[in-house]
Amino acid sequence: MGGPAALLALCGYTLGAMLTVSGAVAGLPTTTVALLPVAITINIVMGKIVYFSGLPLQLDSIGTVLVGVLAGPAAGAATGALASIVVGMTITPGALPYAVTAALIGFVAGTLARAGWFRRVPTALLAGGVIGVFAGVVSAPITAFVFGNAGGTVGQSAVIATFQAYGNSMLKAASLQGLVADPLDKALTVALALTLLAGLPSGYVHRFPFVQQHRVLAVHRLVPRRT
Amino acid sequence: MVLRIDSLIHRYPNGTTALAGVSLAVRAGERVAVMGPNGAGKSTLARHLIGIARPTSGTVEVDGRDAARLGIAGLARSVGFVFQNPDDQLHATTVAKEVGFGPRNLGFPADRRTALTTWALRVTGLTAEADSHPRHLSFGERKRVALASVLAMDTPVIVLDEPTTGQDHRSITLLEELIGDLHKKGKTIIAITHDTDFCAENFDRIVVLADGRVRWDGPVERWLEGAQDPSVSAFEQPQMTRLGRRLGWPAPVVTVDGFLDRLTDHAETTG
Amino acid sequence: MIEFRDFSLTYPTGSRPALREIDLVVPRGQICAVVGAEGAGKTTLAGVISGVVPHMTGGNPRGSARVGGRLLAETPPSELVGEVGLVMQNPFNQLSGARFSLREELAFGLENLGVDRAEMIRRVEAVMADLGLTALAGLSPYEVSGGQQQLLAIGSALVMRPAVMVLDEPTSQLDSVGAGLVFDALETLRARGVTVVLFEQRLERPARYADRVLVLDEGRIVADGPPADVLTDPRLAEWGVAPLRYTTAARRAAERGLWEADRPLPVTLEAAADGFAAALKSARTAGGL
Amino acid sequence: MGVSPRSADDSPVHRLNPLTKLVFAVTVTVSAFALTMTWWPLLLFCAAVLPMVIASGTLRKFFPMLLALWVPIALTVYVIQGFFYPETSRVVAEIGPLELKYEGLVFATQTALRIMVLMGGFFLLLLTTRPGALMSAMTQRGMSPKTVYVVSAALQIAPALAGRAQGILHAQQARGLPVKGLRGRVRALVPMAGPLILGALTDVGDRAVAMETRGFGTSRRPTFLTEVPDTAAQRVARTVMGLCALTAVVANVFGVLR
Repeated sequence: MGGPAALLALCGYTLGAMLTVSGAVAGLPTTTVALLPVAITINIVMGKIVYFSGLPLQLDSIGTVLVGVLAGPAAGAATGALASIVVGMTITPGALPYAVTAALIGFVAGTLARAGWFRRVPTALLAGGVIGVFAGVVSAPITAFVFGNAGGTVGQSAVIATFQAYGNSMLKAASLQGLVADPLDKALTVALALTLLAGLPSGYVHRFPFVQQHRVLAVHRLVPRRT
Repeated sequence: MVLRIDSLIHRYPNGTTALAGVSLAVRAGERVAVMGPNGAGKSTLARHLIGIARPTSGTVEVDGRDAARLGIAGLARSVGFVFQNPDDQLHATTVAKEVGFGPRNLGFPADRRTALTTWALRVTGLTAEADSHPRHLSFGERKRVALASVLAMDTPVIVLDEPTTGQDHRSITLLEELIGDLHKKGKTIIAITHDTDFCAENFDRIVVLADGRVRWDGPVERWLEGAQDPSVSAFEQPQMTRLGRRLGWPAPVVTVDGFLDRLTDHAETTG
Repeated sequence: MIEFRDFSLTYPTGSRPALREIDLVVPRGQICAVVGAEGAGKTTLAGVISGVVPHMTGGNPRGSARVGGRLLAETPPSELVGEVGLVMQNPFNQLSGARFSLREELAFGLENLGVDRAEMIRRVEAVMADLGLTALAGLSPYEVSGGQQQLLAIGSALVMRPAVMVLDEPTSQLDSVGAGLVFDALETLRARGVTVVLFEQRLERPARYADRVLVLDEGRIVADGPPADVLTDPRLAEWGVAPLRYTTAARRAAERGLWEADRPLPVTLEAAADGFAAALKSARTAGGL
Repeated sequence: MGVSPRSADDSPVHRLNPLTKLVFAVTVTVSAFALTMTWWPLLLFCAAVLPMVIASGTLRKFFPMLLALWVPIALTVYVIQGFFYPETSRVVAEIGPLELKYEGLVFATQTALRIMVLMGGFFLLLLTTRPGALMSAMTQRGMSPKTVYVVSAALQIAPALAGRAQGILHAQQARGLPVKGLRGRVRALVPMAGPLILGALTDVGDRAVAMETRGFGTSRRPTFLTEVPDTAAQRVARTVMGLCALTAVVANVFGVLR
C-alpha cells in the first residue's frame, strides 16, 4: 500500500534534483559557485535558529532566494538542491527527498527576479507568496508518501492531521498544509533576503552580471554612494 | 586597583594550559600593553577581562568585583572591549545607530547618548560618515566605527585587541592621539598588540606573556634591557632600540625623542 | 613583464576613478613595493595586475595594461593562472573551503591545472618546507591560526610557480619569524626571475628588500624610485604613509646638526647606524678641538 | 553543528571506497520503498544495514543518532495515520472521540520502517567516511568539480561560521546587548545574524578571486593529490547493488501496471 507512489515520489524527485544540479552548476561563473556554499550555510543557520525559537516558520531558504535573486534561476535551483544534500549529510537524511522542492524555490525566485518582481517591496513580497505556492504543492507528495505526512515540525504535523481528520486524502491534506503555511513563510523569507541585500557593500552586486543584465534590483542600489 | 588578577590558571577541556598562574594589578588611568607570541595566552587573558571565560583557579576582579560572576553582560558598564575584527559587530544601518547601540543597551538617557555618540564619532574622525551604512565603508573606517561604538559606552576601562593591524598612517595617528586624550580623561587603557613601536610610544607599562606566564611587567625600556632574554628576542624590537644597540649604547632607547636626547648627550660628551 | 600605459579605472559605483593615468613598467626579477594610504588604490592595482579587476568586479578601464605581453582587458583571470599569483589581505577568505587539510589546500590549484601527481607532491612538499608548514600538513585549514593561514595563502600562490607574484599585505598577521620566512621566499623568487609586486603598510622590510618603491595617492603614482629616495621624500606623510623612524630621527637630528648635511637620509637600520656613528664622530672631533 | 560526526577509529567498513557505501545507502533505501510487504524494511535493516554498522564498530554512535531523529518522525506518523488515515474500515480501539484504525497503523509501521532504513543507510555512510574522501571519490568518478566544491565548502564553512557566531555573540554582549529571555533573544536576532550573514556573504568576493587565480573552473582535466582506494571486489559489489536496486524498481513498476 502506498508503495508505488512513495517510490515514484522518492526516485523521481531525487533524479530530478540530480539532473537540475548537474545541468545548472557546470555553467556557473566562479563568483556564483563561491556564493553557493555560503548561501547553503545561511539556510542551515537560519533554519536552526528558527527551529529552536519554536516559531511555526521554516525560513530555511533565505540563502536559496538570495542566490536566485543575485545569480538567476539555474544558480538558485542548484543552491536549493545542494542545500538539501548538505543538510542530508550533516543534520538529517530526511532532507534528501525534499531536494526538488528546494531547487524549485530557487528557480522560481530567480525567474521572478528576472521578470523584475524584486525591484519593489510589494511585488517582492508577492513573489514570496508565489514561491510559497510552488513549494507547498511540490513538497506535498514527499510529505504524504515518503514520510506518511509527518511534517517537519509539530505545528506542521498538527495542521496536516487536522486536514486529514476532515476527510481529505493524504496528498490533499499535505498540499493544503503547504498552501496555508508556505506562502507566508516564503514572503517573510523574501523580506529578510531583501534586508540582507541592503547591507551588502555597494560594489558587491556588481560581481553578479545577472543583476545588471536584468535590472533585478531597484536603481538606487546601483548608483554611487558618494557624489 | 581597577583590575586585579590573582594567580589565574586557565586550563582548556582538552588539557592544554593557556594560563599557568598569572597575577597582575592595574591602577585606574594606567596605559598597559600586553604582548606575547602567538599561543602565549594573550587572547585567553582578554577573555577573562571581559568575563567570557571562567578561571580554572584564581580570580579576576574588575573594580573589586568578580569578573567571572558578573559575566560579559555585567561587565559591559566597566570594560569596553574593541574586538580585532570590526565585522563581528556591525549590524546597524547607519554609523550613528551603530555607535548609539551600546549606550542604548546600557539605558543611558537620550541627551547623554547623543553627547557620547557625537563625541565618539568626532574623536574617531567619523563625523562626516554618521549617516553612511557601516558596511559600505573601508576596512580602516569600519575598524574606527567599532572603536567609536565602544568609546560611546563611556567605560572606565578600554581594551583594544590588535588596534593597529590593517590601519594606515592617518588612522594610527588618530588612534595615538585618542589614547593620549583618553589617558588625560583618566581612562584605563589596555592594548593587546605585537607592534613594539606602537607600544613603546604610547604605553607606560608592558606586560609580556609567554607560555601562559607573565615574563615581564614594567616599563618598556627596562624590558628591552634584557636583550638576550628569549621573551624579548622573540619580538621585533622598536626601530630606535635596535639603532641604539647598533651604536653600542648600553641602555635601550625606545622612541625617536628618546633617541635624539641620547644622541645629543653622546655628542656633547667629548670623547 | 608588467606594463601600464596611461591606465585609469573607475568602478561602477565610484564617482572618482580608483586609478588614474598609471604609467608603469616592472621588469622581470624586480621586487616592486607599492605604498599609500587606505583608499589610495592599492587593492585595485593589485586586482588589475592579477586580472581580477574589472573582470570579476565590474569597472571601466581606459588606457592599456599588459602582463607578459597580454592585454589584461582581454584576458580573464582564468587565463592568467600560472602566470600571475595573487595573495590578498585576509587569509581566511582565500581558503578554498573545499579541501580538508593544509596539504590538500596547497594542491588545490595544481589539481585544477591538471599537474601530474608526482610533480604536485614534489611542489607541495617543497613549499611547505620553505614556509615552515610541514608539521601542520594534515590539519584542517580552518583549525590553524591566522598567521598560519596567511602562510598557507602565500604557499597556495607560490606552488603555482607564477611569473608574477602580487602580494597585498602578506605579513599583517605574522610575527617577525613568519615575516622573515616570507621575505626570504620573495628573495628566492627574485633570483629566479619572478616579478614581485608587494603592497605594504609597514615599510621596514620593503625598504630593505624592494628594488623600487611606488607611492599611490588618490589613484595616481606620485613617487617612483629606489627605496632610499622615495621613502625619504618629505611629502611621504602628506601622502598618508608613515616615514620610517630611522628617517624621522635623522631628519630631526640634521636640524640639530647631528646628521651630516651631504649624507642621504637613511631607510635601513644599517644606513642609520653608519650615519649616526659618523655624525657622533665628527661632533666629538669638533668638540675635542 | 559539525561536519558529519565521524568515528575516529578504523574498520574494514571505514576503509571501503566511499562510493561503495553511498551506493549501499541508495540501494537499501530504494529497496525499502520498492517492495510493498509491511515488514520488509525491518528485514532489510536487520539483514543489511545492521551487520555493516556492527562491522564498523560505530554501533554506540549510530543508535543514539538514529533514534534521536527517527523516533519523533515515527511517533508523528503513528499518531496522524493511526487516527486520521483515510479510507479505513477496521477500528482497533476508540480513545475518546478518536478512532485508532488498523489500516492506518499498518501504513504507519511501513512508513516508519522505510524511513529507518533511509536514515540508517546514510548514517552508516556519514559515520564511517571522511567528508574529504567522499568528495574526492565523487570528483574522481567524474562528478563536476563545481558541484563537489559547493558541497565540500558548505560542509566546512558551516562549522567555521558557528565559531564566528560565538565571537559575534560576545562582541555584542560586551556592548551590553541583553540576550536573556524570549524578548531578549528576538531583539538579539538582528545584531547576531546581521554581522554573521553579511560577513559570510562579503567573504565570497575574495574567495571567488582566490579560486579563480588558482585555476578553479578551467576546462582542463583535473588531477588529484589524494588517491581513493578501490578494489575489483568493490566495483563488482557496486554493480550488483545497482542491479538489485534496478530490479526492485522494475518489480515495483510492474506491480503498478498490474
